[in-house]
Amino acid sequence: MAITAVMGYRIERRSTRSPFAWALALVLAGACALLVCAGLFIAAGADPWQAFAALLKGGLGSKRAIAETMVKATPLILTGLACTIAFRARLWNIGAEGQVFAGAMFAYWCQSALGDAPAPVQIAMIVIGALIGGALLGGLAGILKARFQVDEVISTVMLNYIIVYALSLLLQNGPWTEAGSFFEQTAMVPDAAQLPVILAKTRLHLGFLFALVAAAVVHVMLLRSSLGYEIRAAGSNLRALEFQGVKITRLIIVVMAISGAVAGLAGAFEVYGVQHRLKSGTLGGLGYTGIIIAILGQLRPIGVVAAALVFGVLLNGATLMQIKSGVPSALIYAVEAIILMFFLIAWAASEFRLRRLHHVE
Amino acid sequence: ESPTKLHIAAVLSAGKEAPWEKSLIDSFNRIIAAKPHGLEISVDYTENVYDNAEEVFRTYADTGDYDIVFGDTAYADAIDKVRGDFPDTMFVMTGSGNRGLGGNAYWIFIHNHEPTYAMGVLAGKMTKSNTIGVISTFPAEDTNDQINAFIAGAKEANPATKAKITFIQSWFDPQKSNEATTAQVAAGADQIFQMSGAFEVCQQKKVGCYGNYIDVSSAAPDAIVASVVAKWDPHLNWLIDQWWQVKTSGDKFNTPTEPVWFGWKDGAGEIVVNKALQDKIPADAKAAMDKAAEEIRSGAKKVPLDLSEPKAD
Amino acid sequence: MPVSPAHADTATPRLQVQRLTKRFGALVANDAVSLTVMPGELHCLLGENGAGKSTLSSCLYGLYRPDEGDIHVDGKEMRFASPADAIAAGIGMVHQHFVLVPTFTVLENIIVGTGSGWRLPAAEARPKIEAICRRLSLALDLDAEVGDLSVGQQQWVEIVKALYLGARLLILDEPTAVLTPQESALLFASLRNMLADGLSIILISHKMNEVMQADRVTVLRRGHVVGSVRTAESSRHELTTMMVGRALSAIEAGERSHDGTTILSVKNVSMRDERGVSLLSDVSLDFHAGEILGLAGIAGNGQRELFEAICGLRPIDAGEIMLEGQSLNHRNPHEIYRMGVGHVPEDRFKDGLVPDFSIAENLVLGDHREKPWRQGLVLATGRLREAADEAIRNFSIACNGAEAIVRRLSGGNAQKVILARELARASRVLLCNQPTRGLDVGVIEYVHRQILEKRDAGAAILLASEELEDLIALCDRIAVIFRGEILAVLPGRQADIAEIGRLMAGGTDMQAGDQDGDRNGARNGDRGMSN
Amino acid sequence: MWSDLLNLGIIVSVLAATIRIATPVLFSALGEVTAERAGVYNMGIEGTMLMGAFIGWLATYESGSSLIGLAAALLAGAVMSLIFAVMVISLKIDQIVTGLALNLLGSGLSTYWLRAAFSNMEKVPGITVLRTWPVPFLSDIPVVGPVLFNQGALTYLAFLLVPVIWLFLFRSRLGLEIRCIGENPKALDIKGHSVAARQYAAVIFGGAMAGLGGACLTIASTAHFVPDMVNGRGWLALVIVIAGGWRPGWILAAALFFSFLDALQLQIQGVGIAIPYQILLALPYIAAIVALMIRRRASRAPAMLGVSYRRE
Ligand SMILES: Nc1ncnc2c1ncn2[C@@H]1O[C@H](COP(=O)(O)OP(=O)(O)OP(=O)(O)O)[C@@H](O)[C@H]1O
Ligand SMILES: Nc1ncnc2c1ncn2[C@@H]1O[C@H](COP(=O)(O)OP(=O)(O)OP(=O)(O)O)[C@@H](O)[C@H]1O
Ligand SMILES: [Mg+2]
Ligand SMILES: [Mg+2]
Repeated sequence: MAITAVMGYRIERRSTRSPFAWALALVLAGACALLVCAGLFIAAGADPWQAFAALLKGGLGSKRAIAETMVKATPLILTGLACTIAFRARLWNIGAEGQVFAGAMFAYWCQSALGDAPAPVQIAMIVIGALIGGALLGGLAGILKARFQVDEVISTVMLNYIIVYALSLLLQNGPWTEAGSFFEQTAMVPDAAQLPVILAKTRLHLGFLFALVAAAVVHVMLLRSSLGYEIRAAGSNLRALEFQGVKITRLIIVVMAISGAVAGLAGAFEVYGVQHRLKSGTLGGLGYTGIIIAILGQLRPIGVVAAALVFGVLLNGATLMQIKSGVPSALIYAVEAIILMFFLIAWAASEFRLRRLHHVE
Repeated sequence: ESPTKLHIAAVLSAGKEAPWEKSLIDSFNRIIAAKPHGLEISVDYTENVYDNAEEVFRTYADTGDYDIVFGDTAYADAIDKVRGDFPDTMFVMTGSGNRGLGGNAYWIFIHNHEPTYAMGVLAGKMTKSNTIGVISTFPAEDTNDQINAFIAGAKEANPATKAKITFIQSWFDPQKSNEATTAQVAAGADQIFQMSGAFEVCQQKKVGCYGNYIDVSSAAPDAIVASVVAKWDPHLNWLIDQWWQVKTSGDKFNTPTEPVWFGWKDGAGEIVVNKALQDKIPADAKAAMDKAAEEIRSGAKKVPLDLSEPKAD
Repeated sequence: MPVSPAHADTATPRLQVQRLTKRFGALVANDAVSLTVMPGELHCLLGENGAGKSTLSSCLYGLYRPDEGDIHVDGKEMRFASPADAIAAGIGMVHQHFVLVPTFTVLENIIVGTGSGWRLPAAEARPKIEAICRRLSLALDLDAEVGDLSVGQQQWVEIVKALYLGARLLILDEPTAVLTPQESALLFASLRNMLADGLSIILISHKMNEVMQADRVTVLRRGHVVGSVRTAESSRHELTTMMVGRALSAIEAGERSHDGTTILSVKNVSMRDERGVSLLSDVSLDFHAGEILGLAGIAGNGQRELFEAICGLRPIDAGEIMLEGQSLNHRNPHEIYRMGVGHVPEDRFKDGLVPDFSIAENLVLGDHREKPWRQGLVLATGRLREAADEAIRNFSIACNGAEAIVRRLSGGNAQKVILARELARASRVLLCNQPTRGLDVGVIEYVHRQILEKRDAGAAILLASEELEDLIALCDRIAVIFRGEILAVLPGRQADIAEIGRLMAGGTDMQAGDQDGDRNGARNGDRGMSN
Repeated sequence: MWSDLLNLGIIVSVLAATIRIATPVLFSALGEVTAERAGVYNMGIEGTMLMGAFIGWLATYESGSSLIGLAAALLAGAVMSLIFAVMVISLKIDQIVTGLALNLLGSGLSTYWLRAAFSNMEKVPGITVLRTWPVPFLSDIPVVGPVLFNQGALTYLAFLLVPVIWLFLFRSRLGLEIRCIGENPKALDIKGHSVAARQYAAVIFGGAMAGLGGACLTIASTAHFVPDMVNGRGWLALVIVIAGGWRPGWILAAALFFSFLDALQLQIQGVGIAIPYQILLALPYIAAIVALMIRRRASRAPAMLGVSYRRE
């Protein structure tokens, strides 16, 4: 890139990113994102103050709103973690979207085979089923990459479409269709299989705690375990790892499977914690949002939890915003993209600095 | 004292531009103008509610400003979780994918199979290739009933009729819908019931097409033969009556668990023939349709409500 | 013998650099560097790694903008905003690493970025390029894909590329690092032709015999010019002392402690690539305890494959590799390293290190699942750090602590990290592939001492190097590899460089234009892609 | 039933549909291959197509002219990819992440804009769709005529673009430079040419083509814009570039192959053959994976694809 000098100053790349520059860039990016969003509100004929106020009130305004924000954050924490694991190894798993479905489907399959088991057994089965289901689909993309050199970005996107059709096949006049219904959904899951609510008078369910535990486990796994060491090494220099005799194909498959397993949990928790039945369509978007969460969280589990909670506020607040100010809730998706873009720009920009030239012509 | 105002929150599953929603909004507007029980009615809409339905219902109910929170699709799960906390609010769900909850959770069904049957009669008479087609999004009870009725009507009018059915498996893919139309035309269909809402191929190929939910004549003036229009008026009137009854008597809401639906004779539906093409429709075809319509409306003819997944010939 | 330009000191200098300063953040890579190059002069830049030679060339070529100082070309002051300006001023550069497109033909590589309009400037370019090749007595097939050429041929493409752009001052950044002695000699012969035509050349080299062929040498140390001397009035010893800042003692390999036991034996090993082309054919070598076996060969003749075969990184098609009676066939690299084999790979940053990891983490690469680095399910970070601190002390790695990120280390220090790791492993066998490539004499001396110490500790050592003088100085025996075959194993100390060079070229004298001089060159294409 | 498929009329219909369905993805894939040859992996094609579809439709509606609509779609695609280019070329942000952000932006912005612009209207207005342009004489040839020469102008343009892009990439000076950047950007940089400028040009051209591809879905196909109507075609364009080995001719073949599968499944349903259509619908995606398994990605990918170029 041509370096340009303006009025005796020049933009230069710095060798290390300074935390101050990063914080400054982040604040500026946040301000820019807010401005762009305000512009969009005004374009829709809404009062931006009112819209922002409704957004915040809807997301944080009451105990129930906060609990609901956590409910919304739960699957995003998990898909964010799933992407974090894969992205750390520089495996671009875009398939959390489909792995969410696979986890929900496999969990449903396992759980519905149980019959009238007591609640702890049912819930254990759901968790195991979700992990396996997600791992299978993630692992499949891993196998395609490791053994057939199929680009994981493309294969996971294709698998996202395929799994949704598979679910539709099972739900539409298929074995899982609710008896007597032609609607694409299963029957309600039994009470014993529903994840217990952990805060009275809200929908906040056990899955949220599981998600936090998952974040802690992933944190330790990435930073302290041998597998995490290999994941990080693979993300930096796969070849050096290969030179040490680490089986790269196996590593790729394992990482993709683990990533898929965590995403699978998100799907099962949505079904058993929130929706209470499996239907097509209501799980969409969780995986794609997880990618953003992972990036905003800087591929760190703690960051992922924080980013997911922020997005929980946005998603949850959007409902009240739409009702109160008439701003279409579709805006939230644009807002998510805008936040992500400004965040990325801030991250890149904090690598640069303005330097006064010693030698001014 | 009796209420003078009625605030309704309408929760829409798609955008206001979708034909389904448009038919609902049209009905609401007529009801507002008609002022049943002298009520000053206002409706606030919110669009694109699907997976966050529970919060939307709760948020509306929570404001305390709304007497009826009206949902236009399968919101039973959401309503079930909310209704207990707001026993004085009437909740409404519509169509398939729901289950009877009773109490304050009202369930209405739009079954438009009766006018669709009569429209099928028209198509059966109009077809020269003895092949009709149906293009839809996904199979579900509230589309199956119409597809089955359309085919049954056509077969009654012309027993030699064969039917083609394509589901494009997407709520939003006009190109695919158009290509499906082309494919059916190639397979010989010359009268097509276009339920997924893309009429460009109909217009270009001058194939007889039939619309759903709203009058689509303007979308393909040279090709649309007729449209069945969904009319929510009897349903809305019934709901308002129920609400009025509860509010004036001090009773609790107590609706049956079966869905409530109204037939053609109650005004829940209509066939609109495309005026631009009116003269081109053979008189006997028009007469056969009118006759079927008359018999259905008078009760002389019963159109079975067939919710099973339709099969092509 | 240095060639003295007849008109030196009288004409306007081709290039005059005055007090050029270039900073990277706090680091001053070039500190008020002044330099004068006359027309027809061969001017050598000499300096340790990181002394600022490449940075200076980049400034002269418009890739970097100097912070201070002036550049005059043919008496006119220049400000280079981009290489385009430098090219227009008649400066050409052959970079330290190849800048070629392996999938393009020679012609495409030369013409890309030239000409105007929509059409490819191929037709006009061809006769011009052919004329340049004739002048250099070079037989280049313009329609061959560059990736299929030998490294030597690729180097010629780079030079022709620069001349095609009309260079009158040619900067050559370590052009012979990848050439055989014969190829280097041919290159120098051609350079003399060019000098006679009035071309000026700035040559960067670490090889003293080449440096001594220049008219004048400018020595850089840590960004400063230490001095600029005529080679005729100086000596090797004086120059290295100027460069390093102290006198270097010549390495004394000393008596080997070889007791004759064979530790590792490679028996009739053959290997083919996916397309069936032979990479190694019937290679047999014995490695003895306390002995250094040298491996001489032109890059890409199977050295890499031999190392990788021994380490289990590539499956062999025939033969057997035995370590103290145990077969290594079908063992994975990790098992082999655990048996006491250390491997210093050829490309340190690509193969040997995880650049984003700390020194501590890199030191356990491969052993990270083993005791004592693992404690239950997690890594024993405390122990890792202690071990790293020790390695940093023992190997005097210049860094800021065990947690320093390896990416930020210089090439020499990065190599020390690998050495620390591999020497610790190499209780029986140490395999070093080009351990000193691109390093300066100071570090090279250090690396050699480490290898000798290992030898004295009784390990069997395989050392591949392009520096034949080093091989002769260090090795007990020298094997010459050509096209995957061991042509001869010569006794080390008495070996004749010319003889080794002849064998490296397949036993015949290489011609500059010899197309198939190195059939394996294709696989070296990856070097051309480094940025 | 199956034999119905062999009827000549049906075959012609399937083939003609194949060509129509291929048009939007072909535009996008040809644009994308130009960007990828310059080393930039624009994964934001889906979102770019969506904005092209929406803006093209909106402009056609506002101006009443399809031509203005097409120009607007080109511009929309160019603007989207300009945002992308600034982020990945100048700021060197990861290309994959930026591409995904672009998809999200396209989806969110077009849906929001649609809702905001038409929320108070009785009915979302429709546009008049471009008609087909039968080529005189040629369209009368049996079979070949209706398949190849009875198509819309945009379809002819897309197919014409195949040799044009090939000529550009492989027979022009700038094309050589673009390919050089994809393989080794430094080789061009050291000749004093701006790598970034060429990458910008390639990416913006690619984006404009994606915008045009998106516009095919509205201006040339349907009167209304519906949210997320691109429905995976952008992703398919990326697959097609890989399956086509980054060469325009093979990209055309790959585009036709996938479109054929789609046309075929619609026709299979259309003639009334009863197979679960989910399987038919999943077929192109399954075929994509199989195609990629067969054509190993690494083989012909530009060496520096997806890697931001830094001079140091
Ligand atoms: N892009 C850069 N950013 C920061 N520092 C740099 C950069 N390039 C070089 N340096 C620093 O400038 C100094 C000079 O480096 P340069 O590459 O010019 O050395 P050199 O003399 O060519 O070494 P070698 O013999 O290894 O080629 C080095 O210490 C290095 O740390
Ligand atoms: N892009 C860069 N940004 C920041 N620092 C850099 C960059 N490139 C190189 N450096 C610095 O350059 C120094 C040396 O780099 P280089 O690889 O040129 O080493 P070298 O000259 O080969 O050193 P050695 O003498 O150890 O072989 C390192 O300390 C590194 O920090
Ligand atoms: Mg160096
Ligand atoms: Mg250098």
